[in-house]
Amino acid sequence: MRIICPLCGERGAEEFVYHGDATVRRPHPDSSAETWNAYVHLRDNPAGRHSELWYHAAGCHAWLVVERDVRTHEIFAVTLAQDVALARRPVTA
Amino acid sequence: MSTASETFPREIAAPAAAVSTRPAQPFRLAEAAGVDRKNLLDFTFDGQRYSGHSGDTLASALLASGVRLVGRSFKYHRPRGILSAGPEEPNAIVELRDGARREPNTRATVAELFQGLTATSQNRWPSLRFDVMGVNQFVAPILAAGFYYKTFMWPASFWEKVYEPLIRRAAGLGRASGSHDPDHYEKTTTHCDVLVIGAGPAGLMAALAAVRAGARVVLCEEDFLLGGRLLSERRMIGNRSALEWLREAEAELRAAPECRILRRTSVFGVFDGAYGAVERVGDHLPVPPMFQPRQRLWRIIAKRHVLCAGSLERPLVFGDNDRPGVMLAGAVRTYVNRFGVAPGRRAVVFANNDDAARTVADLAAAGVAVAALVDARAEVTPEISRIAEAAGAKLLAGARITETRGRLALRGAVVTDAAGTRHNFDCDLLAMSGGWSPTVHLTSHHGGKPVWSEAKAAFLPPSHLPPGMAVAGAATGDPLLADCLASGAQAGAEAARLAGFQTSLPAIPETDGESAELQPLWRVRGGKGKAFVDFQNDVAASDVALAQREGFRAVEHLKRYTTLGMATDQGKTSNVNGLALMAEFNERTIAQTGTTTFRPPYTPVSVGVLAGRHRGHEFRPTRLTPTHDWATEQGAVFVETGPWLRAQYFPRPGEADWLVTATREARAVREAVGLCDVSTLGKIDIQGPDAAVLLDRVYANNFASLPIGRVRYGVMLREDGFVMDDGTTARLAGDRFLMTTTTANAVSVSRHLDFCSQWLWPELDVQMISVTEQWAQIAVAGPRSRAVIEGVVDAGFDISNAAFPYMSCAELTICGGLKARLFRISFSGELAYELAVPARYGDALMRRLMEIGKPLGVTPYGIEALGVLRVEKGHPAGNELSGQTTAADIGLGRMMSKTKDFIGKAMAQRAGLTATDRPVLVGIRPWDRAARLRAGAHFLARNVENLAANDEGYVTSVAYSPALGHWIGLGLLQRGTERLGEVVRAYDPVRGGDLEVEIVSPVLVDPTGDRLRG
Amino acid sequence: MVEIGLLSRSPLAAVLQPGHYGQPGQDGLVVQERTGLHIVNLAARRGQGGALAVAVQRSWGLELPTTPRRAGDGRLAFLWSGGAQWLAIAEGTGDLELSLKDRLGSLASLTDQSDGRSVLRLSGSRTRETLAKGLAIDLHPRAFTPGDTALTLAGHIGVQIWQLDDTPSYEIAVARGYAGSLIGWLLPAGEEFGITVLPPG
Amino acid sequence: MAKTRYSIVQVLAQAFRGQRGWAPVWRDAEPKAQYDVIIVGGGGHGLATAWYLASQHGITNVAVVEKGYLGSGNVGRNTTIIRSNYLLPGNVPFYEHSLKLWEGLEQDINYNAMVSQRGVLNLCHSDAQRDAYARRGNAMRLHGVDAELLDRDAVRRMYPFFDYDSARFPIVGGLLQPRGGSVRHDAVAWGYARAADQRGVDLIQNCEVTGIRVEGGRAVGVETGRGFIGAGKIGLACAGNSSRVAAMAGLRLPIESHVLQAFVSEGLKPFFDGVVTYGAGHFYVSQSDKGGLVFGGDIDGYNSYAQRGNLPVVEDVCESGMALMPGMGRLRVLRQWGGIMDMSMDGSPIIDRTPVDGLYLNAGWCYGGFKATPASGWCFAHLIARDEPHEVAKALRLDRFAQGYPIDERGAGAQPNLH
Ligand SMILES: Cc1cc2nc3c(=O)[nH]c(=O)nc-3n(C[C@H](O)[C@H](O)[C@H](O)COP(=O)(O)OP(=O)(O)OC[C@H]3O[C@@H](n4cnc5c(N)ncnc54)[C@H](O)[C@@H]3O)c2cc1C
Ligand SMILES: NC(=O)c1ccc[n+]([C@@H]2O[C@H](COP(=O)([O-])OP(=O)(O)OC[C@H]3O[C@@H](n4cnc5c(N)ncnc54)[C@H](O)[C@@H]3O)[C@@H](O)[C@H]2O)c1
Ligand SMILES: Cc1cc2nc3c(=O)[nH]c(=O)nc-3n(C[C@H](O)[C@H](O)[C@H](O)COP(=O)(O)O)c2cc1C
Ligand SMILES: [Zn+2]
Repeated sequence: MRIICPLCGERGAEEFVYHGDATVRRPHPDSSAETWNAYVHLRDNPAGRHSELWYHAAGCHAWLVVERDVRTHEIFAVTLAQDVALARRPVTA
Repeated sequence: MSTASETFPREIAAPAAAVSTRPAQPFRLAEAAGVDRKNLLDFTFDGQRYSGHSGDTLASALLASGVRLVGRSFKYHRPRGILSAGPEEPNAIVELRDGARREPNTRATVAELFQGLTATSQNRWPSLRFDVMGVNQFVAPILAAGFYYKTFMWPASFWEKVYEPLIRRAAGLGRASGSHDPDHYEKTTTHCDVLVIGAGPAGLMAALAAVRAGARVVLCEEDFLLGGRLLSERRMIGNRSALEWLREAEAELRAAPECRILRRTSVFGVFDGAYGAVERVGDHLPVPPMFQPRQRLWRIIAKRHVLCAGSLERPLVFGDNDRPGVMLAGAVRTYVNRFGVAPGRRAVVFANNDDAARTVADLAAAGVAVAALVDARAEVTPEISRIAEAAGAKLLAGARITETRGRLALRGAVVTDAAGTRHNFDCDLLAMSGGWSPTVHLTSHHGGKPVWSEAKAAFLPPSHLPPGMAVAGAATGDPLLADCLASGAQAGAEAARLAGFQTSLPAIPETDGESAELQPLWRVRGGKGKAFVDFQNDVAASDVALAQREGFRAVEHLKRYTTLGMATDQGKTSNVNGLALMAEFNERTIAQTGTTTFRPPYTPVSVGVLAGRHRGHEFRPTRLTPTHDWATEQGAVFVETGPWLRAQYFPRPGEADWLVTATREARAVREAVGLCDVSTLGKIDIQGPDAAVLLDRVYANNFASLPIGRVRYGVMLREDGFVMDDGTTARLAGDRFLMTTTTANAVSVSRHLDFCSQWLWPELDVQMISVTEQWAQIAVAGPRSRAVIEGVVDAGFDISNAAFPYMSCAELTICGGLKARLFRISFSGELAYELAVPARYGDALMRRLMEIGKPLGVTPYGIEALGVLRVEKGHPAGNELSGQTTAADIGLGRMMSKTKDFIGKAMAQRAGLTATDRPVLVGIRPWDRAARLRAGAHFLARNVENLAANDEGYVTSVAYSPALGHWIGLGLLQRGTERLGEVVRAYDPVRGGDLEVEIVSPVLVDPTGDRLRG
Repeated sequence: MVEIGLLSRSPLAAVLQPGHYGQPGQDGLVVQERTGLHIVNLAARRGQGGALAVAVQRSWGLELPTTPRRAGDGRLAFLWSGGAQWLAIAEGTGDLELSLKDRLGSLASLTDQSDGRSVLRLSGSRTRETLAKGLAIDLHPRAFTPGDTALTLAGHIGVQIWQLDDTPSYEIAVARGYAGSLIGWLLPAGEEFGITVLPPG
Repeated sequence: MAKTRYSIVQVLAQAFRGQRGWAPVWRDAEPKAQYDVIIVGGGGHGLATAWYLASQHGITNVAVVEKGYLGSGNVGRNTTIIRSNYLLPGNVPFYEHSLKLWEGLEQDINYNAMVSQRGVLNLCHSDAQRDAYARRGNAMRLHGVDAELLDRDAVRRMYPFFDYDSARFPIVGGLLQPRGGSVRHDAVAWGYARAADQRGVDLIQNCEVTGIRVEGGRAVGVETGRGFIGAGKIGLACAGNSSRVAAMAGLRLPIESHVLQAFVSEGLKPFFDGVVTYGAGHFYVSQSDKGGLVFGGDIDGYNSYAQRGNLPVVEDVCESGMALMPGMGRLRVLRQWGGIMDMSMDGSPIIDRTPVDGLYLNAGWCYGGFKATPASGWCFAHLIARDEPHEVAKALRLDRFAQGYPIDERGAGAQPNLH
C-alpha cells in the first residue's frame, strides 16, 4: 500500500504505524463511563470507506488521517492529523 | 540502463555441429534457435552422466539425450515424463543440486543447464524405474479423492501412531536439504513509469512503444531469453523471420537509456502499489558469481503496468494421458524449434484446434515422423489437411485418442474415429492441445474474477483489473501474432500516455497468416484408464465426478476435496479442464461454475529471496551503545534487549557463571562504586511553552509543579487505564524537560507523545525530539560515586549533597569544558548519578571514570547487576510493567492525580481495575534462605490443592541479593499488601519447583532511602 | 570545538576501515564518514514558522525549505526534517547551537543532534543501484535531484538522505547506534560494484 | 438425509463399485420460513454450533446460513494449529475444553479431520521471555493442562536444523505443549456440516444475511439474498464479518477487521514434526500431512476486508522464517493468501448474549479461533439453548470491556492490531 504523506510524499505502508479509527473523539474527562468505553473500545469497523490514523514513523513523525477503502485498499485522501484536529476544534486561547 | 543480470549476454545461437566424446544426444536436431551448439555442458540425472548445450533447460537436455521417464506422481507414483516446456510443468520436477544447495521440486523445464548440474528424481523408492510405491496405482480404486476423511478412525489411537506417519511418509515430494542455505539473497526496489510483464511479441511491442515515448520502463521476462512464443515458432514478422525481428527489438530496448530489462525475472505477485518479482541471478550457474546473490527480490513500483504474460496450453483429458511421451503440442514445437530437440521419433498429434497443425508441420520439418493428426473436430480446414498430407500424417477428423500404451514410456495410441473404428498407432510421442488459457493470474491478485468467454473457450482478464494494469497479447484471449503485436503496441503507448508522456503508436509489422479456431473438448468419453486432469496431484476425471456426487460442487470445494490445482504448478494446466468437467457434471455452464482464486506467487518463490539479507545476525539491525567497543574490550557478555545489545555482565577470570559475576558487580555498587552504560533508556527533549501542560496530561502524576533543576519519577497510563511506561523527567528550564522512558518503550512513548500533541491537543505549543542517541549516559552508583563524579566535573560546580541533592539535575561542563548533564537519580537505591555527555565522548568518559574510580574500587556492571539492585529496592520494571498491571497494582496508585485529567484516568476507574482482589506488588524471600527463586512461579496458599482456583498471583522478578545473602523477588499477589509476613508457596511445576516464600515489603534494601539521599 | 580532555570516538571506528572492497578494479561506490559536523534540530514554535523563515533569511540569506529540501551548502545548510522542523548542519568550529539561539531566539526549540546522527557521504557511478537495495524511495534523477532530502528506511533502519550533486553524491544520516548496522548493509550491497572507503573527513 | 456411516469397510466396498455409491455429504437445503435457531455463518464455529445444538440439546430445527460456500471463511484458510497453552484464567479452561473435544472429534462426528497432536513449541529468546513462558506453563499446569519448559539443548534435539549459532536472537528454550498440534482445517467444516445435516440441520449456502429484523427489542429473523427467514433465536458466528452483521441489529462491537496472511510451501518429504512459533519475530510453522510447510506471521496491521495481504508482511514472515530455519532459503512459497480476522480489543473472543433479545454473539476470535472451534460451538450452543453462559466461557462476556476485565494475554491494551 502506498500512502502519500502530505509532508514526505509517497511511501510504502511499511514506513507507517497504524492506529485505527480516526472518527472516535476523546471524550471530555467528565463524560460517562459509557462514553469512555465507546471511545476506547467500540468501533464502526465498516466494510468500505474508513477514516483512520497512521503515523509516519520512519519519516516525518506526523500523524495522518487516511481515507481508505478497506475492501480495496484504495486511498482517497491523506491529511495531517494536526490539521484535521485543529479544524474540528477551534484553538482555545 | 544495464543491470548486473545482463552481464552474461546470450546471443541467439547459430546452429553448429557438435563434436565431442561426451554422451551422445541422440535426439538433438541440427537446427536450434536458442541453444549454443558450440558450448557443451555435462550434467547428471539420477547419477547418470549426460550432456547438453548452453541455452538448454534440464528438460530439453534430457529429451535430447533420450530420457523420457523423469518423475513419479504424487499419489499413485505413476511414471511421468515431461509435459511442457515452461513454468506450468506438473511432472518433471526434480531435486536440483545437492548438499546444502539441494532445491527440491525444481521444474526441469525452467532449470537452465549449467556445467556440472546434478539432478535427482524424487518421490520414488528405491529408484525411478522401480518405485515400490508404484503399487498405489493398483489400489487406486481405494485411494480416490478424500478417502482419508472416511477411514483411519479406528482405533482412535492408531491415527497418530500408525496411519498418519504412513500417510506422511507417502506424501510430500522432494526432500529439504536440512542444512543452512549457503547462498545469499538481496532485495531491491525500482520505480518506473511503465512495467511490462512478459517479453513475448506483445511485451516487446509494449516496451518499445513506452520507451520510444520516453517513459522509464522495466521489462520483466521469466525466461532467460526474450521472445516468448517467438522462440518456439517458425514465424514471419515484417518480411523477415520473427527471430530477426526479435533481435532488433531487443537491441533497441537494450540501447534505450531508460529501459531496464530483467531476464530470469518472474513477476510473482500484484500487491497494493507494488509488484513483486524475483530475479534468478545465479541459478543458471554452478554457484552464484562472486559478490552476487543467488536471487534478487525486486519490488517494482510503477505508474502503469502492462501484462503480456501470454497463454498456457491445456492438455486433453483422455485415458492414460499421463504416460511419458505425452506432451503439450506447443511444448513439442518449443523443443523442436528453440532447443533443437526431437521429443520423439514417431509422433501422433491430438488436438481440438487449428494451432496444433503447426506441430505437425514443425515435426515434419525437423524430420520426425508424424503418424497421425487426430483432430477432435468433425471438420477441419483445407489448410490443415494440406499440412497433414505434406507431413505424411494420417488425418483423423472427429476422432479421439481412447487408449495409450507403454509403461515407462509411451509406445502407442489407439484412436477411435467418428465411426467408432479403432486405429492403432505406434508412437513414442503424443502431442496434445486442448486450446490455450490466457495467463490471467496476475490480473486477479486483487480479487477480480476472470470472466469466461464461451466464444474463446477461455477465462479472460476480469473487468476489475488491479489499478494501473492493462493486458495485452495472448493474455487477453486474442492470440494471433498480429493481434499480439498490435495490442502490445497499443497498451504500451497508452500506458506511457497515462504516465504522462506524449506518445504515438509504433507501426505494427505484418505477420504471416494463422488461425486459432478451436472447438472445446473437455474430456474423451469411453476411454480406458485414468484420465488425468491434475497430473501432479493425480486428480482424474473420475475424482471430479466423485466430488460432484458427494456434494463438493462449488469449484472451491472441488479444489479442496480433490486437491485439484493445489500442486506446485497451481493448476496451470489443470484448472480449466477440472472446472469444465465439474460444470458438465453439474449440468451448468462454465461461466456459472467459475474459477478458483488466483493467489501469489505466480510461480513458486524461494523463501530465501523473500528474506533477502535479513537472516542470521542480519535478521534485524543491531543498535550499539556508545561504550560498546569499550565493553567488548572488557570481555563483557552482551544481551539482546530489543534492538540494543547491552552489556549483561563483565566476567572476570575464574568466575564460574553469570551469577557469581553479577553478584560481585552488585556488591561493588552497594559497597564502593559501579559504572553502567544506561544510554539505551529513551530520552526525549520536550520544549515549548506548553511542555508542562503536555506532561501533566500524559503522566498520571503532576509535572507542572516540578522546579527547574529537579527530577521527578513519573508513571504514564494507556488510555485504557493500565500502566504504559515509567521513568524520570528532569526540568532543565521553564519550557524544557528531558523525559526518560524505559528502553523497551522508547519508541512507543515518543509516538504516543506525538499522538497527544498532534491529534488530541493540537493547540499545544510543544516540540519534541528523541535525544536517545545524542547522549551517552553512564550511571555512577554507590557510596563512593560522588568521589568519582568529583573527578570529572569542572571546577565551580558544587556537587555536595546540600547543593546537589537527590533528584537534582544540572547542565554543566566536565573534563575541561565538555558540556554534560548530571542527574542525581538512582535505580540502585545507592547514592548515584547519571552523567550524560555527547555520545562521541561516551567511550572516553567511561575510560576516564574507570581510571578515576580505580582507587575507589570502581567496577563496571551490566544489566544483570542492575536488575539485582532494582529488585532489592523494589522498583518495578519490564516484568511488572507487563501491560496487564495498574498503577495501584505496582504500588504507584497514590501517584494518580485526583485534580487533573490525564490519559487513562477515566478508564482506570473501571470496576475491574479497582477491584480489591487484584494482585499487587509484594516482595518475597524464600523460607529456606538457601533456596533459589524463579520468576514465573505462581503463588498458592500453603495448604491448598494445586488448582487454578487457588492461583493468587505469580513471581515477576527474582535476584540473588548480595546485600541480604539470599534470593529475593518481586511478585504480584492478591491482597498482597495485607499479607506481609505470610508464607505462601511459589509453585513452579514446569521447572520442578515448589518453594515456600515469605511475603515481605517490595523494598528490601534501605527502605528509608537514607543511602540514596546521603 | 573546545579543547577537552576526552577523545571522541566514532561508532564506525571498529567497522569502517579505509580501503577497497568487493569487485576488484571497480569503484561503483565511494564511502566516507563525515566528521566535524554540527547538527542542531530546530523545531518552530507554534505559529512561528513564518517568523523563523524570515529570521533565517535575514541571518544567513537562506530560504528555510518548507518541502523536503536542503538550503545552503557544506558550511551551513538547513535540511528539512519534518513538519516545521529542520536540521541545521554546519562544518567547522564554533557553537552552532549558540549562534542559532542568538539569532532565532525563541522562535524555535533547538536541540543538539551532532552526536545523535552519524553521517556518511556516498558517491560513485553505482550509488543509486546500491542504495536501491535498501531504500525504497525513487532516487532516479527525474525524481530526486540535488537539494532533495528524504526521511525513510534503509532496510529496517531509519535514515535521512540528501543529494549533494549530480555525480551523484549523497549524504545519509543514521541514528548513531545503528551506524554499524547501516555499514553492515551498505558494504555487501555495494560489493558487486566495487567500493572505496575513504578516511573520515 | 445421507446416512452412510464412514468406515474402512465402506471405503473398500465403494472401491469395488467404482466409488459410485457415495451420497452427497449434505443436502442442498432450501430455506424454510421459520427456524428455532438460525446460525449466521457456515464456518467452523457456526457448523459446530449447529451440531452441538442438535446433538447436545436436541434442537434440530436449525439453519446455518452461509453467504459463500461452507467453509469459505477462516476455517478454510487458517494454519490449523490447535493448542490450549494460554496464560489467563479467562482463556485456559475454554481452550482446554476445546482440546479435549478435538481429542474425541472423529468418533463424535464420524469424520476423520486428522487431529494430530504433534506438539506445539513456543520458542523464547531471552531470560525474561523464558520466565514469561514459565508463568504461562505454570498457569496451564494449574488448570490441569500439559506444559513443559525446554532448554536450548532440548529444543536442539527436536529441531537440529534451527539457527543456534549465528542467530541475532539466540534460542534460549521453549514452552512445549505436547498435546497441541494441528487438524485438517477443511475437514472440520465438512465433518461438522455432514454431522449436523444428518441430524436435520439445514445448511443454506450462497445466502448472505443482509439484515436482522428486530421487533420490539427482539430479533425475529434475518433478511437474506433468498428472502426473509424467521427465527426464534439468532446466533452470529461470522468471524471476520462480525461487525458488519452486528451492525444490522444496531450494535457496535469492540472489534476491528484485519487481514492475516498464511503461506504454504511446495510439498516436501516429512522433516518437520511439530508446530513451532518463533519468539523473536513473527513466524510459526508446521508441516501438513500433504508435505507443505504451512506458515504465517503477524497480521498486516490495518483494517481490511480485502482477504489478501501485502508484500511487506510476506517479507517479514520470510525473514523470520530464515532467521529461525536458514535451510528454508531453498524451499519455495507455493501460495499465499489472507483471511479476515475479527480482532478484538483485548485479543480474546466473545461468546455472549447481546442487548438485543434473541440475538447471540460469537466473535472476536482473532487469529486463534480455529483451535476453539469445538468449544466455541459447544459453548455457543449451550448459551443459545439455555440462555446462560457455559462454565468455561463465562469470562468471554461482552461487558468485560466496559467493566474493566479484559482478557489481554499480551498486555497490549485496547489496540487490536497489537494483539
Ligand atoms: C491465515 C489465518 C491463519 C489462522 N491460523 C489459526 C491457527 O493456526 N489456529 C487457530 O486456532 N486459529 C487460526 N486462525 C483463526 C481461525 O481461522 C478463526 O478464528 C476461525 O476460523 C473463526 O471461526 P469460523 O471458523 O467460524 O470462521 P469462518 O470460517 O470465517 O466463518 C464465518 C462465516 O460467516 C460467513 N458470513 C459472514 N458474513 C455473513 C453474512 N452476512 N451472511 C452469511 N454468512 C456470513 C462467512 O462467509 C464465513 O463462512 C487463523 C486465521 C487466518 C485467517
Ligand atoms: N495460435 C494460437 O492458438 C496461439 C495461442 C497462444 C499463443 N500464441 C502465440 O503466442 C504468442 C503470444 O504472444 P504474447 O507476447 O502475448 O505471449 P508470449 O507467450 O509470447 O510471451 C509471454 C511471455 O511472458 C512471460 N511471462 C509470463 N508470465 C510472466 C511473469 N509473471 N513474469 C515474467 N514473465 C512472464 C513468459 O515467460 C513469456 O516469455 C504469439 O506469438 C501468438 O501467436 C498462439
Ligand atoms: C493448512 C492449509 C494448507 C494448504 N495447502 C495448500 C497446498 O498444498 N496447495 C495449495 O495450492 N494451496 C494450499 N492451501 C491454500 C488454499 O489453496 C487457499 O489458498 C486457502 O485455503 C485460501 O483460500 P482462497 O485462496 O481460495 O481464498 C492451503 C491452505 C491451508 C489453510
Ligand atoms: Zn511523512
